Amino acid sequence: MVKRSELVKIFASMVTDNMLVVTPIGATSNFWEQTGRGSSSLTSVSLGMCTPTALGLALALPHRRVIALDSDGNMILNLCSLGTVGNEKPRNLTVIVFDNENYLSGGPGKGKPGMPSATAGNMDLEAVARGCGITKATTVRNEAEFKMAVEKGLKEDGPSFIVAKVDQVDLKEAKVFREDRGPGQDTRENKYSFVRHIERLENKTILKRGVS
Amino acid sequence: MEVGKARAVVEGLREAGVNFAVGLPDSQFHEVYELIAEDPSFKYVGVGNEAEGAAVAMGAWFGGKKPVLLIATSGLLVATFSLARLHLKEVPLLVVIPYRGDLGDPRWMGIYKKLTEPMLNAMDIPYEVVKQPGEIKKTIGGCQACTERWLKPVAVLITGEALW
Amino acid sequence: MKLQPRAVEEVLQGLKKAGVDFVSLLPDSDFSELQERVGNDLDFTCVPVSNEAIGVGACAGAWLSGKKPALLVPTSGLLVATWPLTSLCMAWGLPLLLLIPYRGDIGDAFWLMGPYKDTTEPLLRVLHIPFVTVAKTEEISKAIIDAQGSTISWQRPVAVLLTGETIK
Amino acid sequence: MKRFECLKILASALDPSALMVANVGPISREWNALRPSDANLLQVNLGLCAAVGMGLAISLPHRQVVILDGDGNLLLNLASLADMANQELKNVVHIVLDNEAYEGGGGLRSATAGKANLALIAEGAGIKNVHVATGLDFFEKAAREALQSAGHHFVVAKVEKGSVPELPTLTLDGKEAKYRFARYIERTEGKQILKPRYTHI
Repeated sequence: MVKRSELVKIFASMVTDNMLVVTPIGATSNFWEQTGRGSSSLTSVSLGMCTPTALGLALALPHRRVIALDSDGNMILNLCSLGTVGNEKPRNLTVIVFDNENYLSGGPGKGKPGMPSATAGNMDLEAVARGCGITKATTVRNEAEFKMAVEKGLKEDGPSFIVAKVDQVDLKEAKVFREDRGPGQDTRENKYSFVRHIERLENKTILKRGVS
Repeated sequence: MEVGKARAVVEGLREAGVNFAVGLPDSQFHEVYELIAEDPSFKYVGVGNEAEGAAVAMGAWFGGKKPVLLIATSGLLVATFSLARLHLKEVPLLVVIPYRGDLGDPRWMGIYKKLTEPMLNAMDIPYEVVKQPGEIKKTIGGCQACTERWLKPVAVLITGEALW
Repeated sequence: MKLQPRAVEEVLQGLKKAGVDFVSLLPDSDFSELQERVGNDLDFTCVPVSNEAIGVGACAGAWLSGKKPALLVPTSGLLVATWPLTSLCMAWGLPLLLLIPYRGDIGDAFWLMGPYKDTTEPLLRVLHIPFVTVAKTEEISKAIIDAQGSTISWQRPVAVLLTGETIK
Repeated sequence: MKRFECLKILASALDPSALMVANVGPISREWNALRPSDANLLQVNLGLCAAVGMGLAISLPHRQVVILDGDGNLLLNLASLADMANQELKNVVHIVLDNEAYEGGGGLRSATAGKANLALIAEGAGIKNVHVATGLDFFEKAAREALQSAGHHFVVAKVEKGSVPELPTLTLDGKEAKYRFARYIERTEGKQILKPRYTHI
């Protein structure tokens, strides 16, 4: 099985600066920030809110590619968001779910997987997505498949849904990351930098001016 | 809700610049949803869960839209976590709620009287309670202006004569 | 009433362990020994002020410069600092460790301090300033370290109220 | 003497790395129009400008700190002058643009329109380098001198009421301004101010 940190690196090499990336709370955000693109992305979006937030962005900016780097635990908490994605069918939305089949594998001080999530049992996220009307749904299990699926997902009209099965544990990298990464942004600073990034890309005003 | 009052809600939203509506239908706001769905000045997104709705609205705000979240009084309890996180990020969001359980409600829905306003207070979400139909538009406009400037969710609770 | 000698030691140790290196204070009888010690200690930049509002402002500037500030503020002074706690700390989202000897708490017999029981805790709540009340000397140091960690990570002021056996 | 003209002189004389704390209202907008920079801490609320500047000056003794104050602003916390003087700061230029009015608050007279004399008060507080400028020439001389010599300088510039039309609006709220300023100090001082998200882990 492949490490999530490796897939995030591969993804980073494929995504361009004019695409918008949303990452959920957890190690995915840490890995993504490590690529240096944290401040132009919306990171550490709280549990269950990653894909729906990306959906809102995609609907508001239909000409711009939006990618959610979601994870199994996050996705399962707000599973109904797949139904909404399936009905809205945003052509510019790509949802990637890193499925490690457990909760909190990247947690501090733990060298073993957390409690299993539903995908460790009978749940098949790809099938759920198909059931929601997202026909471009696929599951990948290695780097080559991931690369191919992402390439397709970023090029073709969406919505597309990629489940990437990853190692149950990616603790080592997460831990190293916490020690190395220096000051990350808190959620408030991230809001300002992400909004300013979109304002520049889109040449529009989102934040009200301080004083008129 | 009488169509005239529902129209006031929708006009209030439109005049406040709101152009993106996220909602989970409930019986009291049925007419509002119908009007919004057929109104080209709104993009309407129906969701399956109010917490998801808050997240969709947040994404839309980042994309430059002016979103409103339309939810039932009960839905506030479902959206609590999501709204609290929105608050943490300090993202604006107008929340419009047909307020069940307030004094004058034809059915006794005590749990909502007990929880709704204390909950909004606990989450530090400012709100206005609208009881007169004539106040609907003005209040929605004022609350939208505040949510944009304060960068936090603001709620409008519609009840009394304004709702029934 | 005075902060007890052992409590003074605990506060000093707590401030140091919490990394506090900038202390602003308005001379106050309850705190006088602590203030003298802080003033003579090279680990702290000590900035006496004539009005608690100035202390909040000085701490704001210090934090923005990379210092870890604390404000030693009398119970009464919290009322004076309300304005900058709102217009600087709340509006800008700035951290600040507030250390308050809690006059007017149960056990304080001086009638003039009575009103502070009515104002101190409600005011902190209104200002959205989380606080911890410490009545045992051996808990002071940990409370200060915890409060300092929280004020930095929450980016809002956090207060430590000293009461019970710590102040007699 | 017009305030904007004073600020133009100041902007041309000021080192780009000087930290600027400016009071809420038209002063901040005018300064922002002349020197937009992350080294500005603008819109500091009533009575708090000098105190924030003092905190910066004490903590960064090798950086020049300029405080752009107003008369009403300073009057609210006059004791700041005494507290600052006792710090014997070497890196502060405190400029009060005294229009003798609460301009942001509707234009009513302030105490300096009557008997209060800020320069005398500053001297009484123990500040040694005090100047009063009523004309642009003298202001320029005083400002340049103050900026070029170490010390704690206090310059009162007597200015007319009224601002400049069509100034660019200020785009930052307090929280965004905080991040910008703190990141600027981090970059220029090579130190860490904002913590990583998981401080407790």
